[in-house]
Amino acid sequence: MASTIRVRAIANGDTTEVQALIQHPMDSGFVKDAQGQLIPAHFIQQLTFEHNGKGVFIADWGPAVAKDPYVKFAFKGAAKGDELKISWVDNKGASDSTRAKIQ
Amino acid sequence: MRGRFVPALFLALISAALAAGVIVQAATAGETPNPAADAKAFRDFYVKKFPNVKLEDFVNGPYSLNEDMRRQWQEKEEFPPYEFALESGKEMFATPFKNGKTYADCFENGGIGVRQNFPYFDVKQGEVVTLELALNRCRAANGEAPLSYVKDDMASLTAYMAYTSRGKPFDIRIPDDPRALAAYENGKRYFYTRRGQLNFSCASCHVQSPGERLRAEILAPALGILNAMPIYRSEWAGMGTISRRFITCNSQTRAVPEEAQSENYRDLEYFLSYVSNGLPISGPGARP
Amino acid sequence: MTRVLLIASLVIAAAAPARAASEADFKAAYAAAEAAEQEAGGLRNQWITTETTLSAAKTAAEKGDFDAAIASAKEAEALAKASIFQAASEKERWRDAVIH
Amino acid sequence: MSFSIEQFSATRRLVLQGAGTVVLMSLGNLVAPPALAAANDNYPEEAFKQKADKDAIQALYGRTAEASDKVKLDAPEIAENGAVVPIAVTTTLENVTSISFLVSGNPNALAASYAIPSGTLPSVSNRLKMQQTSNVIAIVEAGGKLYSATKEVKVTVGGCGG
Repeated sequence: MASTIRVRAIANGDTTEVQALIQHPMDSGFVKDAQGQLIPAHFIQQLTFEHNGKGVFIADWGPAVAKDPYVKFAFKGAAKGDELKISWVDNKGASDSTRAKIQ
Repeated sequence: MRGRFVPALFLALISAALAAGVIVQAATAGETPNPAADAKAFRDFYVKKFPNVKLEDFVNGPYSLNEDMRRQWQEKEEFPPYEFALESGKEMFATPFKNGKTYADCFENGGIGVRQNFPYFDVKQGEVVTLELALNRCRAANGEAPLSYVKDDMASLTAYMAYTSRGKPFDIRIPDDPRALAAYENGKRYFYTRRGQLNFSCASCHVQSPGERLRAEILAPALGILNAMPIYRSEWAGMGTISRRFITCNSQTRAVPEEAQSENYRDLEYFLSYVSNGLPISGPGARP
Repeated sequence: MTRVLLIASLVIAAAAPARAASEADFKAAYAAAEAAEQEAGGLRNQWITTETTLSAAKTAAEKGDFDAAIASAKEAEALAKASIFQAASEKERWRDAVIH
Repeated sequence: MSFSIEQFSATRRLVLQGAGTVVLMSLGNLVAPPALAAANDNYPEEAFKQKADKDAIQALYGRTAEASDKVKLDAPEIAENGAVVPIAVTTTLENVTSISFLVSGNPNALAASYAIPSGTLPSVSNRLKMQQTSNVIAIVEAGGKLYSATKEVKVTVGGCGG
């Protein structure tokens, strides 16, 4: 199935700006559904960005991160054409990952 | 002195006529409907009320009227939440029906860059046809079950079609057909009619108090209010079609909403789109 | 003496059917409210509050609390009538709000 | 900023067409490879369980933070919607190793915590959920010390409540 991770990585000079949007409900466990039942907590706990096998950005997330989460950061030491590996794992043990070429 | 009597007399006459059940509709309707004049007056009203908002910026609704909200919108637009709907819409649009045809076969120019012409008045059917109605009619014509007007699939399709029309100005036509004029007028009537226990009309919020706060939200101007449709609303944490928006707006005033794509809703969309002619399509949009 | 008997019988007459009559009263009040809401429906101008009040009346009646049920039914009828009045008055008044 | 259509749709095309721009090769649902499992071990479970922001900071970093104007916290005055509140932080402090965001008014204060390896710039943007009007706190760990910035964000529902 298509990846749940959308990434945009753009290099200008030595700095690469990375934006990611991930398709995930990020249920906090505090919200009730239409029938008044609590929707169980279901959220991404860890999101990792790796370049050449080295972690460049690791996010530890709680249930307060918005649905379809977005994050933006920048790092040095990569060049156009390099590859970024992005992966996440959630509190139910589900996971997904993808690779993106830096533009 | 004489002048004062005439209106009193006139009023007595009118109420008498009404009481006698004589339809005085035409007489009190005043001038015959003139959509072009309406559209001009509509646009001038907002340009005068918000002199420092550029005309095409009205399509950004609340974000054209409040700086704090605009910054939050610009941040969302960096990587907008409707991205997923847009992609699934593009995929759905290209996926052939069981009979091999696709949506492209139902629309001129393959459905690409045509959103700004909807809704249009279908002279054969004698009714306003909106993009959502056309999509479901296309499905029916190809033996497929219709999509819900308020659920994600329809919103994904209209999101993709809107995206292909981004920047194109609304181009809504009223053909020389009394039924088209009547549909336009009906939409206008609906827009200005108060309803619900809170006794609001669409105009109460979007004409009398755009830019005002409604708790967390800023009311959007009616000019260009449909240009960004369909919208991803943080409130719904999901996509919403024009049908879904009209239904929720009605329930906000505690009026029982009509069924999606009812005649009133389609005429309302016809009126709102016509008076926004010339403003660019900016859908799909992100809203609070 | 006869006057006393008369008053006594009146009181008994009034009290006895009170239990049964309120069910019938509820049905009548509810029917009136529903008719008014139907009429509002014909004008495509119903209110959500009317419908919630009508269902409150029904649930109260199901619980046997006919006093509350009748009160809600009457309120629902008033709401429905108000929405009918709103539709009638707005029939022409909407023109006053039009941007010229 | 005027609404410039060209620049606007250019960025969208960037994502959408993907031809020669961002090539997305999905590895699908990986069964948690070892690298992932390892990363999961140091997930600060305790810190995310804390109710109050002070306790969460203590659990996460083992010390308290001092306010510093070198930490620039960007958050809206009134959130357009508590479900999606754009919050960002940037700092001029040197050798930053970690950045965290806390929302005091949420059931659990700690919202997100980011490891900033050397070579990564000390600035993060993200979108958080806020239950009610509350202080948002950004924490920056730099050179072994903790610095913070705080801003109140008003949160309420929208609409006239049908």
